[in-house]
Amino acid sequence: MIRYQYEGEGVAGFAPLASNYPAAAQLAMFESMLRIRRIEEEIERRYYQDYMKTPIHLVIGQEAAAVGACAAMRTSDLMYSSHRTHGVYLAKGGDLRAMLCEMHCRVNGCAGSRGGSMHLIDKRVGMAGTSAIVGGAVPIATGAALAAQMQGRDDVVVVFLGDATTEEGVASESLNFAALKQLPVVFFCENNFYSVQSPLFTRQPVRDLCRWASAYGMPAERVDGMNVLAVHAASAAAIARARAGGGPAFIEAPLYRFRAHGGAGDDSKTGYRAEAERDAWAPYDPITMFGQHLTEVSVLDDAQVEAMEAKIGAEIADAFEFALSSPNPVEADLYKYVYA
Amino acid sequence: MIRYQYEGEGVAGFAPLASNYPAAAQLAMFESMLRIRRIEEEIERRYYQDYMKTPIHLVIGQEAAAVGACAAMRTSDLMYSSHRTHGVYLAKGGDLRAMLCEMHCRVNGCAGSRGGSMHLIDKRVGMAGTSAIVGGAVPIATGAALAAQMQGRDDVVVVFLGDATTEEGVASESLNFAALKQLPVVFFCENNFYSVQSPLFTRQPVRDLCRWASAYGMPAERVDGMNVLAVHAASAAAIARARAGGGPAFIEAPLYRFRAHGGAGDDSKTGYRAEAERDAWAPYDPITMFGQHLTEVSVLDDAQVEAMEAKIGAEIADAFEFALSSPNPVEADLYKYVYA
Amino acid sequence: MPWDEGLINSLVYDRPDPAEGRVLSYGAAINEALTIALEQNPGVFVFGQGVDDPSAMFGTTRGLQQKFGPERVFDTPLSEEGMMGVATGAAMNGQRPVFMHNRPDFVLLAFNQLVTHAAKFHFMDNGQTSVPLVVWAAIGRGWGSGAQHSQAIQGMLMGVPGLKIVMPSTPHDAKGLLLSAILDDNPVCVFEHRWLMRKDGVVPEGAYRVPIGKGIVRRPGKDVTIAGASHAIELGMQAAKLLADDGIDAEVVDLRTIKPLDEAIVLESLKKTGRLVAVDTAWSIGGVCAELGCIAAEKGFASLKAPVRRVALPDVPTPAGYTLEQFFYPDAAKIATAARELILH
Amino acid sequence: MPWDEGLINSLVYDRPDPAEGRVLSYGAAINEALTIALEQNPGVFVFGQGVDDPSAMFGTTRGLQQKFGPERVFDTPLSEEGMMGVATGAAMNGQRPVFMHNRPDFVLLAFNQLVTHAAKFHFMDNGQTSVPLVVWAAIGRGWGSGAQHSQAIQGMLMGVPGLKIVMPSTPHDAKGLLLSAILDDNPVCVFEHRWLMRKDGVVPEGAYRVPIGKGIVRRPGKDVTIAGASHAIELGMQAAKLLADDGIDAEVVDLRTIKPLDEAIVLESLKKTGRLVAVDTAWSIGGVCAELGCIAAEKGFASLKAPVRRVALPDVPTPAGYTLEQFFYPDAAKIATAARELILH
Ligand SMILES: Cc1ncc(C[n+]2csc(CCOP(=O)(O)OP(=O)(O)O)c2C)c(N)n1
Ligand SMILES: Cc1ncc(C[n+]2csc(CCOP(=O)(O)OP(=O)(O)O)c2C)c(N)n1
Ligand SMILES: [Mg+2]
Ligand SMILES: [Mg+2]
Repeated sequence: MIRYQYEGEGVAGFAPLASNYPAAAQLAMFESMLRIRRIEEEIERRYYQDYMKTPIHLVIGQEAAAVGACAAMRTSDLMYSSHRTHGVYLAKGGDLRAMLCEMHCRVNGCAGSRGGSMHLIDKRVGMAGTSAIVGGAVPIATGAALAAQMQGRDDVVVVFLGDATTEEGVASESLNFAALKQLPVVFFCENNFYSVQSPLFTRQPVRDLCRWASAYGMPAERVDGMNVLAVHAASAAAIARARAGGGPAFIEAPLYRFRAHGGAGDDSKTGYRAEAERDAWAPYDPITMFGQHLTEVSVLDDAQVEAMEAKIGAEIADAFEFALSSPNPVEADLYKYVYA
Repeated sequence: MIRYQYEGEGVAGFAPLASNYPAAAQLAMFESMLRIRRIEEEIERRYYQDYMKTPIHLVIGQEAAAVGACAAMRTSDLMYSSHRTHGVYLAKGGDLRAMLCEMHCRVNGCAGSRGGSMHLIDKRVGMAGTSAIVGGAVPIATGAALAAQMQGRDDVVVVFLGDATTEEGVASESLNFAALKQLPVVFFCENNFYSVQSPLFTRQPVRDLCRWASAYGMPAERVDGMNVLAVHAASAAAIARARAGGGPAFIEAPLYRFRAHGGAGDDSKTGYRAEAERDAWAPYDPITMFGQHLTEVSVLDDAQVEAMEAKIGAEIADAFEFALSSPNPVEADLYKYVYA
Repeated sequence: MPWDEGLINSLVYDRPDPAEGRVLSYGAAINEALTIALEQNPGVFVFGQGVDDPSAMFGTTRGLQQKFGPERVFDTPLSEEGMMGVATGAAMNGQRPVFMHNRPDFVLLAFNQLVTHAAKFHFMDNGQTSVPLVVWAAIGRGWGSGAQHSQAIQGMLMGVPGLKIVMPSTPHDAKGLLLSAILDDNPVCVFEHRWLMRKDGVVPEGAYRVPIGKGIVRRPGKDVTIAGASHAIELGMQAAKLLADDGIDAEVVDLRTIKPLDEAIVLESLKKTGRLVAVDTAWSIGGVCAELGCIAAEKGFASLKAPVRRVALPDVPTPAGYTLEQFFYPDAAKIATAARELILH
Repeated sequence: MPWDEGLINSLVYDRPDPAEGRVLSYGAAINEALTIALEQNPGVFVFGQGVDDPSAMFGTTRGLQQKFGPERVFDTPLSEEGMMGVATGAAMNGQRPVFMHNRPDFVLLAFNQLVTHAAKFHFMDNGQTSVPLVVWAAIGRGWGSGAQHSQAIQGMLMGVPGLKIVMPSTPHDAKGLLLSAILDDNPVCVFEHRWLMRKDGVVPEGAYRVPIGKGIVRRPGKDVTIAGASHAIELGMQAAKLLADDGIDAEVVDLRTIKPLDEAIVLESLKKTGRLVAVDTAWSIGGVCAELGCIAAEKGFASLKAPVRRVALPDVPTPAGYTLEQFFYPDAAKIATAARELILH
């Protein structure tokens, strides 16, 4: 039985927004999503080899959120996230080699093999921090926004959080403080309806997450999380407002995780959610839908897709090779950076 | 300058409600408020003698909330509260002698001199527990409601919390869980606009506390916290609904604390709030207003008030004498009840 | 979370001797304890994130919801502090909650309720209420658990009056100590270790209790005492084997309970050996090892022939990477080395 | 909260010798340190519940908001966990927050952010970020503070890698250690004691720093070492006087810093005295006293002439009542008794 339905407009949802975007921008978002998808698929394919001794939390199905939000950010804007880091890390411009080195526990990983996949960072591009503790990154992102405000920088902070993260009291505390101080922070909620294998209805009364956020006096909007243009539009508006001193905002993006909470493959067959539910969402795959739209309006053709696939494939192959040939840490590394 | 105004209907607010209450019930509520006021005044008067080596958090000005809510509860219904315990302890039927013994650190205090004034309990009358940690009692009361539900008892739990308590994440977590499980618990918020000496505007954006609570999908209502009948009516409705399985509710009662956050006397002159603000609320004193109404409708006359004062005065004198002549704990008592 | 189960399932342990009785895994023993408690006491309920999901907390909660219904075995919101308060309030009012956490790291979110409320109510209420609450969590290790998913917190909590802390090292104790914890009228933290979940052992059928506060000598010896609990005892027993090969006869003392700690069994052992290697799954500063070392100096001074040694975690956060983990964690060899140094002292 | 200020103001201490320099109260010394830090470093900001209210945290924050504005000195919502995260995020991005708490009990609400985030980011980020954060709190005692308003938590935190903990015992150190803490690039917990707030002492003008991680001998002696920090040193010095009357020459070692702990100064002292009385304002199990005792047995074993002793809180929650408090808290007499026992040993 299907608990959570896709409620967006499907492919039809792109047309009304497309006019605001030059073709190049749309192609860039498409390619960015495709790249993340292919990287995730290759990680998943290789995960069984046990060379990546790290948890993985794949974003297959959630690419539109990461890409749409990050495309609306400047490099100097800061992104914070939870354990589900791959999408935002890559969409924000994080280095792929450094990511795969981290996942292979190599000393040249983006966190020197101390963080693992739940702690991907790339400060040069504003991938500022993550926490493997649900909700942990939310007040920290709020504090980053306070720092920007105090320093008179017009950078904006975006923090990605899941539906379950809204159940942590610290999320409410963070919204209250951000609204109180009118901080330049956008709380971006990827609502995939599940926390590990726990459906939303076992964790929250039937309620509107946007109502919760707006109770703190900040604008809150729900957008189609499978539609990258819709996500971008909402993010761009919230970020622009925050940058102009208009304070924080909340965005809820319903979307679907096509794989298990963690690890490779899907686990719907275990029964915590219906395979039929997953299948019902499949047609609304963010990449398929956007590709279809772009083809229909002939912004994209097969040749371009092939070219993208080739480029991405080569990059991925190179990055894995680089990671696998990279050195492991030595004992002395363990004692580094305990104190600054 | 006056930051927070009284926004109720004053004495006029009683007439529309009075018809629902037999005179005896109204007189009982009036006497209960008067009794609490006189007890608080005597505690305050004697506090300077330093015989009561305990913090005090007086409820002078907030009597209508405690009395109105407790009058709507059965003895077997459970009351939980924060540090500001005096009003609910007495209104729920807590033993005065045991309370004063506790405040005088005597072994026969209601908590054996281990709890102090912030931890007054009287389990026989459903004064079930308190916490000196802001927000601490809120999830505990929610758990008490879960126990009642599991045991099939139709008792309802009421928890008193302050305006600042709504800023603690655990309050949001508790509302979410209570709504999720449709627990028989009423969250009663005494909004006195201050947390110690911090005004609401330094802690929360301008917002409607009822909107916050209703975002969790529970009924939320604001009532005049200076009007004991209004408080009773709202409490009775929420408690009846919860008892019938209708789930939790939230009540916000704006009211005013006429004394300092802690200790004896008022501290408005220190400047954190205007003395003019306190004076602007003075005419809406819950006891004066209700007394005026009851006199106008000739339910109450001076003779009755005198009789009440005499009875209360005698009770208070006896209780203090009892406390002052009660024994102190001995060293062996310290090691009792560390483990059950 | 499923991601380190592959690793956990791959761990290899000595097989128990089935001749001694029925063999069960550590995880299955916990499942049996929960089943018995739910059957025997209507006030018991089991809740926590994912207790009813297909991975069922390493199988410890498998089938319980089907058997006892969603009122007594249920999933929770992600609200550790709130749920700890709910558990405390329910415990104060006639229930016996078993609040299960995937990792101790998540219990840190609830320290205010656990330390300042659950542990103190019985005392603050002058004995009028008690808090029969079990807080269960399985310490993480390996496969990139890292700094935020591997913390062992027994050292932080052992100084909190009103709390009890148990840390079983065998399937037999996992069942018997959990039953004792559930029937105890105080808040009891049960800290398991993920690396023990698939360890097999002989586990008696039916209800039995391992007393809280009593340790046990796992291996008698006369030269040096290795004392600790949980997975540190697994390593301690391996170390004792290594030492035996050098003709060193180590006594391995399994504390079983961290609080109240069985000082007598440690002091008795020191009378024989005069040497102490304190081992723990947590950090060595200010925790279980420090307490053991101090007890030796305070009450076992006359027995001591050599300095005490600690073998636990260095003053470094847990690294995520595999290679760094190998340097970070204690193992049998490190324990054996410490013991040899004491003998040569 | 104002309610125990009457008690605090009534405490009497030896007057310092004004000849040695300018005399200030402990609270005023903290106010001076905050003023200097705010003047010298634009990244510093001071926040916490009531820092701008008339009672101004025992006066430590008096006048700061007027002087430096509400952007740099401000009140907060009642959201300890959230605010600790905000402070951490600001610290990771160029600010130097000083997050002030009325009591350590309230820091327990924020352990997840303090222990699992602030203390670990520098390590997890491979040195790419640092968290120059000061978490300040004043331990409560007396006038019914009770179980929930009197907890000293240094023992719980000393095992957390990445954290530093300082506990000044004099106005001079309160200023110098706070300035060091604010300029340190790591999260530093500064635990003051309310009973020291009105203690006067000689405090140099202007900026100076007391190094973190270095203890100091407050009173040289040859017979027994009394080691601890904060208000426990106040009691230790009183005890040393009592002991001097019996001809026992006690050395009092003020650790000043709990983490990293100055092992060398303790071991040096033990070389002279061979006897250790560990004192602390917190519980005696598994905390500072346990660590000191273990260090003695581990690294000072050769010097030890007698068992170590701990004088700290019993394994009991803090009672609220006055009479019970007198039985509960250690005092100079209890410390002196422990020392005498060691001499007679
Ligand atoms: C405080 C805390 N509790 C529990 C966990 C275990 N955990 C890791 S991810 C996760 C699911 C979070 O769900 P959501 O916030 O919706 O994010 P999603 O995984 O769906 O992207 C949980 C429960 C954790 N890491 N931290
Ligand atoms: C977690 C926590 N933070 C801070 C305090 C200190 N404190 C005690 S009472 C109080 C004010 C609470 O305000 P509110 O909830 O509005 O209740 P009121 O005192 O106004 O009745 C504060 C901040 C505390 N006891 N617990
Ligand atoms: Mg989710
Ligand atoms: Mg208030």
